[in-house]
Amino acid sequence: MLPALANIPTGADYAALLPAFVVAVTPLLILFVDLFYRESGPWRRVVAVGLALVWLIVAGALQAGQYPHDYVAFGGAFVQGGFSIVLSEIVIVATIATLLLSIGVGRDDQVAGTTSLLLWSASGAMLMSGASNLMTVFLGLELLSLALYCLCAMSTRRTARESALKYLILSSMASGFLLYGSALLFGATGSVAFAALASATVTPLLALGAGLFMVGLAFKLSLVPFHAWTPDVYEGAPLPVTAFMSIVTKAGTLAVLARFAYAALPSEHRAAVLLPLWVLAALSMLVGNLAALAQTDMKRLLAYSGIAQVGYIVTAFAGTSALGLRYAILYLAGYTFMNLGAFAVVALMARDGDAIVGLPRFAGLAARRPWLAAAMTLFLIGLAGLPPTIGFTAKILILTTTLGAGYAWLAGTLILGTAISAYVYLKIVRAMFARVDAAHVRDERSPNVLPWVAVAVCAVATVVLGLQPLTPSNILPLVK
Amino acid sequence: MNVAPENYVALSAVLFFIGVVGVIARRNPLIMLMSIELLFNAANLALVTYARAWVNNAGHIFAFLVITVAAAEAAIGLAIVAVTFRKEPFVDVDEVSALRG
Amino acid sequence: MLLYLVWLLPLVGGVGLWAFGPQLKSWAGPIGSALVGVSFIATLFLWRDATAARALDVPLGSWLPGWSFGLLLDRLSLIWTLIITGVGFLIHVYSIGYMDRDRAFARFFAYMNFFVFAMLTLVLSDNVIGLLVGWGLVGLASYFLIGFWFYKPTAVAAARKAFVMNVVGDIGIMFAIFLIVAKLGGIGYGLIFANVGSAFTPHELFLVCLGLFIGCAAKSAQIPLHSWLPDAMEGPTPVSALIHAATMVTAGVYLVARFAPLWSASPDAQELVGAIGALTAIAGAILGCAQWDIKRILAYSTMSQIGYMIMGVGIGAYDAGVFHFLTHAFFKAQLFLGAGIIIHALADEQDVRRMGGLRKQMPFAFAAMLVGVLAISGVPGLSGFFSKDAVVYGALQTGHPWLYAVAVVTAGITAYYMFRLLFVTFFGAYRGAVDPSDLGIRHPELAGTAASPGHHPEEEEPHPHAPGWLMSAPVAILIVPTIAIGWLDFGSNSAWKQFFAGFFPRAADAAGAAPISEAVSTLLVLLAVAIGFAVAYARYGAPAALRGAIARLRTETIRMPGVLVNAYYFDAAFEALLVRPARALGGWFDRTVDPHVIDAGVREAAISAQWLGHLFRSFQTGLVRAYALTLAFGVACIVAYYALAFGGGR
Amino acid sequence: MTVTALVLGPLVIGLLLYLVPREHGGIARLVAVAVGAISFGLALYDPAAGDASVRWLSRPFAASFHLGFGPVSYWIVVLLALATFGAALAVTGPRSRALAAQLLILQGAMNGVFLAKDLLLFALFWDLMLIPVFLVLVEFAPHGRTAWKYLIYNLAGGLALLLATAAFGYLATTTDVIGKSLPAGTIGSVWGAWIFAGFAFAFLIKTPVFPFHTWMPETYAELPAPMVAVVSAVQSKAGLYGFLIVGLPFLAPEMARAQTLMFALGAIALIYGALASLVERDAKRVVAYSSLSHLGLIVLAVFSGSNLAIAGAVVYIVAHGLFSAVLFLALGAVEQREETRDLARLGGLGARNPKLAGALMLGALAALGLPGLAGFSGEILILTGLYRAGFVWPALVALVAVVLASAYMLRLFQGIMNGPEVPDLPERRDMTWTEALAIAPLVAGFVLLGINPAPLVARAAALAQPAPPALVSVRAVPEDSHAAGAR
Repeated sequence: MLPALANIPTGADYAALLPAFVVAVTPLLILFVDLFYRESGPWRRVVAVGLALVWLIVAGALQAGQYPHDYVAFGGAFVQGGFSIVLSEIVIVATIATLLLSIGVGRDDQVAGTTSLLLWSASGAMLMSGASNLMTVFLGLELLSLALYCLCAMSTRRTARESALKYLILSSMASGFLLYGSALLFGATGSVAFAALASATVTPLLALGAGLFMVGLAFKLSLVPFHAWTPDVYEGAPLPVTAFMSIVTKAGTLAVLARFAYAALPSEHRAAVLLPLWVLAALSMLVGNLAALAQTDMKRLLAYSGIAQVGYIVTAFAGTSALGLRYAILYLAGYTFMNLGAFAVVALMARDGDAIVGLPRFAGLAARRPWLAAAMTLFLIGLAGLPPTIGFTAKILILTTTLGAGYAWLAGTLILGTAISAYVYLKIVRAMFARVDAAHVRDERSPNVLPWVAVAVCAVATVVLGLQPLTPSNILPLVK
Repeated sequence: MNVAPENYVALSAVLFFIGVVGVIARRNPLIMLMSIELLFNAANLALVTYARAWVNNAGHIFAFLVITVAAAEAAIGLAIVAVTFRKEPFVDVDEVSALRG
Repeated sequence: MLLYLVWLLPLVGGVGLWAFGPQLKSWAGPIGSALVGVSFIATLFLWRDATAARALDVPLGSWLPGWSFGLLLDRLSLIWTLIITGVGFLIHVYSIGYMDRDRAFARFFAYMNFFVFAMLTLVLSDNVIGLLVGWGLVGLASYFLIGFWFYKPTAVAAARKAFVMNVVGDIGIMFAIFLIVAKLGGIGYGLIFANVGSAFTPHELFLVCLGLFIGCAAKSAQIPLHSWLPDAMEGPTPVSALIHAATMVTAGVYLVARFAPLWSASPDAQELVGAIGALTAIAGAILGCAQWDIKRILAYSTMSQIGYMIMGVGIGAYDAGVFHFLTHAFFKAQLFLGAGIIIHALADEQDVRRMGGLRKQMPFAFAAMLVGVLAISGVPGLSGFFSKDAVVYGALQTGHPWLYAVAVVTAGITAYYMFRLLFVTFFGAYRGAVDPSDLGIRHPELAGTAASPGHHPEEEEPHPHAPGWLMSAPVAILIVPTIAIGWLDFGSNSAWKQFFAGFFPRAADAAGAAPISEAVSTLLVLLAVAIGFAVAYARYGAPAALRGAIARLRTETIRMPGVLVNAYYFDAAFEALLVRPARALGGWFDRTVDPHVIDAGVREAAISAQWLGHLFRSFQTGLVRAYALTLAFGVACIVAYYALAFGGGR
Repeated sequence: MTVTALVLGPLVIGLLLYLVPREHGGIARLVAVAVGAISFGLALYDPAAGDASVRWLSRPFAASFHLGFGPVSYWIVVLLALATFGAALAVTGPRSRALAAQLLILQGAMNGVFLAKDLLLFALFWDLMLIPVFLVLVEFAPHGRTAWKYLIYNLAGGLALLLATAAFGYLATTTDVIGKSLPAGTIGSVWGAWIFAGFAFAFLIKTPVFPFHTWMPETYAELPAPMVAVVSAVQSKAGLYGFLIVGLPFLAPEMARAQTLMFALGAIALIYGALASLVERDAKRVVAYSSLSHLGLIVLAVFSGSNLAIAGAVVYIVAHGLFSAVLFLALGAVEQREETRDLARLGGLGARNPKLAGALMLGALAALGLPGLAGFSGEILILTGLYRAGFVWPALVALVAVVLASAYMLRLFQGIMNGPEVPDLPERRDMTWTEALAIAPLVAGFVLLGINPAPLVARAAALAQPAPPALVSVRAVPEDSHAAGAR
C-alpha cells in the first residue's frame, strides 16, 4: 500500500502552480522558435524577448487572478495565497524590468538562451515563494541558483566568468548548509513539512538544523557575514543580471524565511531560535552601509546597499508580528522599484547597457541629462529613506513594529544605518548636481530607450507607493 | 547486522565537515566542486538515515531530488570552470581575484 | 485728537523727509521746523486740559489684558513737551542755517523730527512699555545724529558707544518692568502708583528704582555710564544742543520725577540717586576744567548740571530738579547754539586753544555765550541762579549736608570752567594761525577738532564771520528765557511751586530740618561762584594772562594730569574689563570651540565611518576561499550560539 | 482646499519650473514671485480655512494626510509666503531657474511642516525640507563640505524625529494628534523620556541650539541670499514650533523634567551666539550667530511654561523670521555688489547706497530689539514672562544678550555702511526697485508687529491655554498671583 497514492495531484494542485508553470514552460517555446533561425539578427532577439514578455504578463495576470484565494497544493508542499502572491508578482515585475534592461546586451543568437535561463530562474523564485516544505524550498532554490550561475557568465568580460565561478562555489556551499540543515530538521521531526516543525519540541538537533537552514537563506539574502559573494558577483555579472539578482533572489528567499520564521517554529522558542537572525540583520545594516561608503563602482555600491536594505527588511520580522511581515514585503516592493530604477539609470549610462559605471561618471549629470539625474535622485533618496518615497513610509512602519515588538536596539541600529546610508546615496546626488568641469567626464548613452520605461514606471511607483493610503486590505494579507 | 542510526549521522557529519574543509582549503576548483558534492552527499546520507529511522519515505524522495540537482550542479559547475580556466595553464581559484574591494 | 497731532506730526516729518528728502531739497529744513512748531503751538492749546484736575489720558490700544497703551499729558509731561517742541523748534530753525552746506540736509531734518517724535513718545506715554519704547527710540535718534557724518570713524564709534551704553540703560528699565509686571500684571502708571505701598516689599521697591535708575544713568550720563556723552559731541552742534543738552539727556530727570511715588517710598534709592547725582555733578565739573574742545567743555558741563538735577529729584526736591531742567534747557541750548555759531564761522574748528579774541569779530556770539555763562554759573538774577539755588538748598532741606557741600563746591568749579571757556575763546588775540604744536596740540586729528573732509564741498578758509539771521534769531530768542525764566520760582510761593503743588509726593522731612536759612545758603553758593570766577580771571582773563596766553596754554596742555585727560580712565576700564574679555571669548567660541571642539566630534565620527568602510573593503580580498572561510566562520558562530542556548538546557 | 494648495501648489510648481528652459531664469523667477504673492494672498484671504484630511495609514497607527491652520502655524505660513516672495524677487544670476524652483519646493515642504496636523506627515515634510536646501548647497556653495555638514546634522535630527514619531504612533495608536489632546497616561514616563529625547534632538538641531549649531553659520554663509533668507526666517522655526505643538501638549512632564538642561542650553546659546557674532568677520555668519542667540531666547521661553513667555515666543518667532530675512536679503544685495562679505574689507557703502543702508539698518534695528519694532515686542513679552514665572537668572542673562545684540548689530551695520568709503570695492549702485520690493513687505511686517503684536498674542493664548497641569506645576510663581515674591 503506497500512502502517496492517496493524494495524487489533482487539477486544483496544478492550478496553484500555474503561474510558475507558465514561466517555466515559456523558455521551451522560446528555444523551439529560436531553432528556426539560421543566422543572427535582431529579429531573433525581438521574438525571444517578446515571447518572454507576453508570457510573463500572462503569468502575472494569472497570479493576480489567484489573489483572493488560498491554495494548499501537493499535500502542503506548495502553498499559494496572500503574501506569496505578492512576492511572485514582484518576481515577475523584476523579470520584466530585467528584460527591458537587457535589450541591448549580449549577442543576438544568445538571447534566446539567456532569456530562457532568466525565466527558469524566475520560476525557481516563484516556486520558492510558495514553498512550504523543505524539499520544495531546496528545489526552488536550486532552480533559481543554477540558472543564475549560467547567467552570470553570459558576458565576454573576464570578470563575468569570475563572478560566475565565485557564485557557483559559494552558493553551492551555502546550499549545502541549507540542505544539511534540512536533513537535520527532518531528522528532528520526521517530516519535511513546515507545518510539522511548528509543533515539534525543540531539541538541539532541531535548533542546529534550523540554524543551518537559516544560514542557507541568509546567504541568499546576503546578510552579513554571509554577504562576501555579493559585491563581487554583482560587479562581475552583466548589469541586467545583477538587477535581476538583487530583487528576485531576495523575493524568493524572503518568502521562505517568512514561512520558516512565522509558521515553522514552535512559538515558545521562536524568539530564541531567531535571535541570530536579528543580529545578522543589525550587522548587515551597519556593515553594508559602512562598506558602501568606500565604493566607487555603482554596481558594487548598490550591492552593499542591497546588503543593508535586506537588513532593514529582516528587521521588520523582529518579534514576528503579522504587521512586520506586511511591512517587510511592502519594503521589498518599494525596494524593487527604487533599486530597479537605479539599475535602469545605470543601464542608460552605458553604451551597451553593460559597462562598469564608476561614480565619477555621475559628475555633473544634472546639467547634461536632467531627467536622468532627477529620476536617479528620486531613487537614491528613496533608498536613503527620505520622503516622499516608499523608502520613507516603509521605514517608519518597520520602525514602529520593531519598537512595538520590543526590539528598540534593532530600531536604533536601523536609524544608525540609515544615517550612514544617507551619505552613501547623497554622495551620488551631490556629484550629479555639483558644478563640475564636465569636459573629462565620459558621457555614454545607451541607444536603447526601453530602460526609460523602467525608469518611469519605477519613479512613479516609488512615489505613489509611498503616499498611497495603506489599509489592511490593500497593504497585504497575512501569512499562511 | 544492524548499525545504529547515530553512526550514520555521525558519518554524514564527518563527511560534511570534510566537504567544508575541502572547499576552504583546496585551490583547485575541480576539487572544490567535488567537496561540494561531498556536502550534498553527506546530507543525502543523513536524509536516508532519518528516513529509515522515522519510517518516512520523504527522506528518500528528498535524497533522489538532491542527487538530481547535484548532477545538474556538477554539469554547470564544470562548464563554468572550463570557461573560466580555458586559457590558463594551471587551474587555481586564487588566480581569479580581479573582483575585490 | 490734538494730542495725536502733537505726537505724530514730527513722525510724519521724520518719515516724510527721510523718504522724500532728495525731492524736497532745501524745503526739508523749513518743513521740518514748521512741523515741530505746529506741534508746539498745539501743545499750548492743550495747556488747560493738561493742568486740569484729571490730566489728559488718551488710550491707544492694547497687547494683552493689562498691557494697554495710551498718551498722558499731565503737568510734568506738559513741561517736557513744551521744552521739546519749543526749544526743538528754535534749534530746527537754527539748523537750517547751520546745516546749509551739508549734502544730507534733508536727512538731518528727518532725524531731528524723528527725535522729537521719539522724545514725545517717551514723555507722553502713560505706561512703562511706552516709556521704554520712547527711551529706545530717542537712543536711536541720538545714534543717528551722533553718527550723522558717518564717513568719520570717530563719529561712527561715538554713535555706537552712545547706543550701546544707552541699551545698558534700557535693560535697567526692562528689569524694572519685569518686577512691575511680575507684581502687578500691568504696565500703566496709574496701576503702578496706586499699588506702590501694597504690592512691593521695600527690597523690591529698591530693585525697581535701581533698574529705573540704571536707565537714567545711561540716558542722563550719570557715573558710571557717562562716558558716551563727551564723545557724542561728534554730532552736528544743533544736535548737541537739542539732544545732548536740552532734552534727551534730561530724560533721566523726567524718569525720576515721573516715578516720584516709587522713589519717595524707597529712601535707599533716594540716597543712591542723590549721591550719584552729586558725584556726577562734581566729577563732570572737574573734567570740564581740563577740556579744550569747546563742545566737550559744554558736554561735561551738561553732565555736571544733570548731576544737579538728578540729585535734586533723587533726594525728593522734585520741583527744584525739574525747574533746573527747565532753565538748563534754555541756557545750555543757548550756549551750544552760541558755540555753534563760532564753530560754523571757523569752519568746524572746535579747539578753544585755536580761538581767542573772537569777542571783536563775533560780538553776537560773545553776547550769547556771555549770557549763557552767567546763567549757568548762577549769577544772581539769571535763570540758573534760581534753579541751582533751589536744588542746592533742597539738599540741605531734605537732610543731606554732604550732598549740599558737594553741590556748593561744584557751583564754584562750574563758574571757574565756564569763565575759563569764555576768556580763552573771546579774549586776547586770535590764535587760529598759530602752529598747533606751539599750543601743545600733538595730534590735532585725534583731538576731535579736525575739520571733517568732504563734509563741505567747497574748501574755505576759516574766517570769523557773523551768522545769518536763521542762526542768530533762535539764539536771540533764547536769551530772553535764559535771563528771565528763573523768576518763575522766586519766592516761597512762586508760580512754579503752585504749578506743581500737590503733584509730587512731599519730601519726608521738609523745611525746618535745614540748619541754615535759604539766604545764608545762597550767599555761600555765591561765594563759591565768586571764587571760581576769580581764579578763572586770574588764570585766563587778566591782561597779564592774556599776553602770555600761547605759552600758558602750551604748558597747561602738556602738564594736564592723565587722570583728567583720560576722564578718570572709565573708558579704559570698560575696555579692559568688558570689551576685551567679551571679544576674546567670542573669538575663542568662533575660532576654536566651533571648529575644533564641537565639529571635531562630528568630523571624527565621519572619518571613523569612512575608515571602517575602507576596512571592510580590505576584508573583501576577492579570494573565493577566503569568502568560504567567512561563511564557515559565520556558521560556527551560529552553531555555537545554538549549542549554548539549547544544548545545556535539555 | 486652501491649505492643500499652500502645500502642493509650491511643490508642484517648483518641480514644473524645471521644464522652463535653463536660459529663461527670469520666467522661473517671476513664477516664484507670483507663487509667493499668491500664497500670501491666499493665507490672508482665507484665515479660517478648514482642514483637509485624507486617510493614509490605519495600522500600526492611524495617520492621515491632514493639513490645517493652527494657532501658530497660520502666522508662520504668512511669514513664509512673504519671505518666499522677497527671496524670489532677489533671485538673480545664471542659475536662477534652479534657485527659484528649489525655493518653491522648500516653501511647499515647509508649509507642509507647519500645516501638518499629523505627526507622521510632519515628519515627512520635516525630512523633505532637507532636500532642497541640500541641493542648493551642492549647486551653489563654494565648499563641498558645507552641504555635508548641513546634511549630517539635520538628517541625524530627522532620523531621531522619525524614531520618536514611530514610538509615539505605536503608543498613541494615532499620529493625527496635532492640535488635539491625548488621554492622560497614553505615553508613559519610560517611553516618554525616550520619545522626548528623540523629538528634542531633532528640534534642537534644526533650531539650532548650542551645541548642535555648528552647521548653521557655514550653511547660512554659503547658501545664496534668497535661500538663506527663507531658511533662517522659517526653517529655523520648525524646531521651536515642534516644541510648541508636540512638546507642550503631549510631553509636558518630560518638558518639565528637561527644563533645567534646556534652560542651560538656551542660555549658553544666547550668550555664545552673541559673543561669537561680536568678533566674526563674515557678515552672513554674524547674522547666523545672532540667530543662534535669538533662538536661544525662544528656547528659554518655550520651556518656561509661562503663558506670557510663550505668547512672546510666538511673536518673536515671526519677528525673527521677518528681520532675519531682511538682513540676509540686504546682505545678499551687498555681496552681489561688492563680491565680499568680509567686514574688514567692506565699509562706507552708505554714502552711495542710502536705500540699501536704510534696509540693512532697519533689519539690524529690529534684530537688536529696538523698542517699537517686532523684535522688541517678542523680547519684552518673553523676558517679562520668564521673570514672572520665577526665572530671574535666565531673564538677567537674556538682558546681557540684549546689550550684546546692540553691539554686534551696530558693528555689522557700521562695518558695511559707515566709515570712509573703501576705494577698491567694485560696483556701486543703490538698491533696485525689485530689491526694495523684496524687502519692503518684510519691513512693513516687523513694524506693524512691533506696534501691535496683539493678533499673534491672541492666537498664542489659544495655544498655551490647555497647558496640562504637569507643566503648570513647574512654574515657580503662579502667573496671576500678585503676592508671590520674585526670587
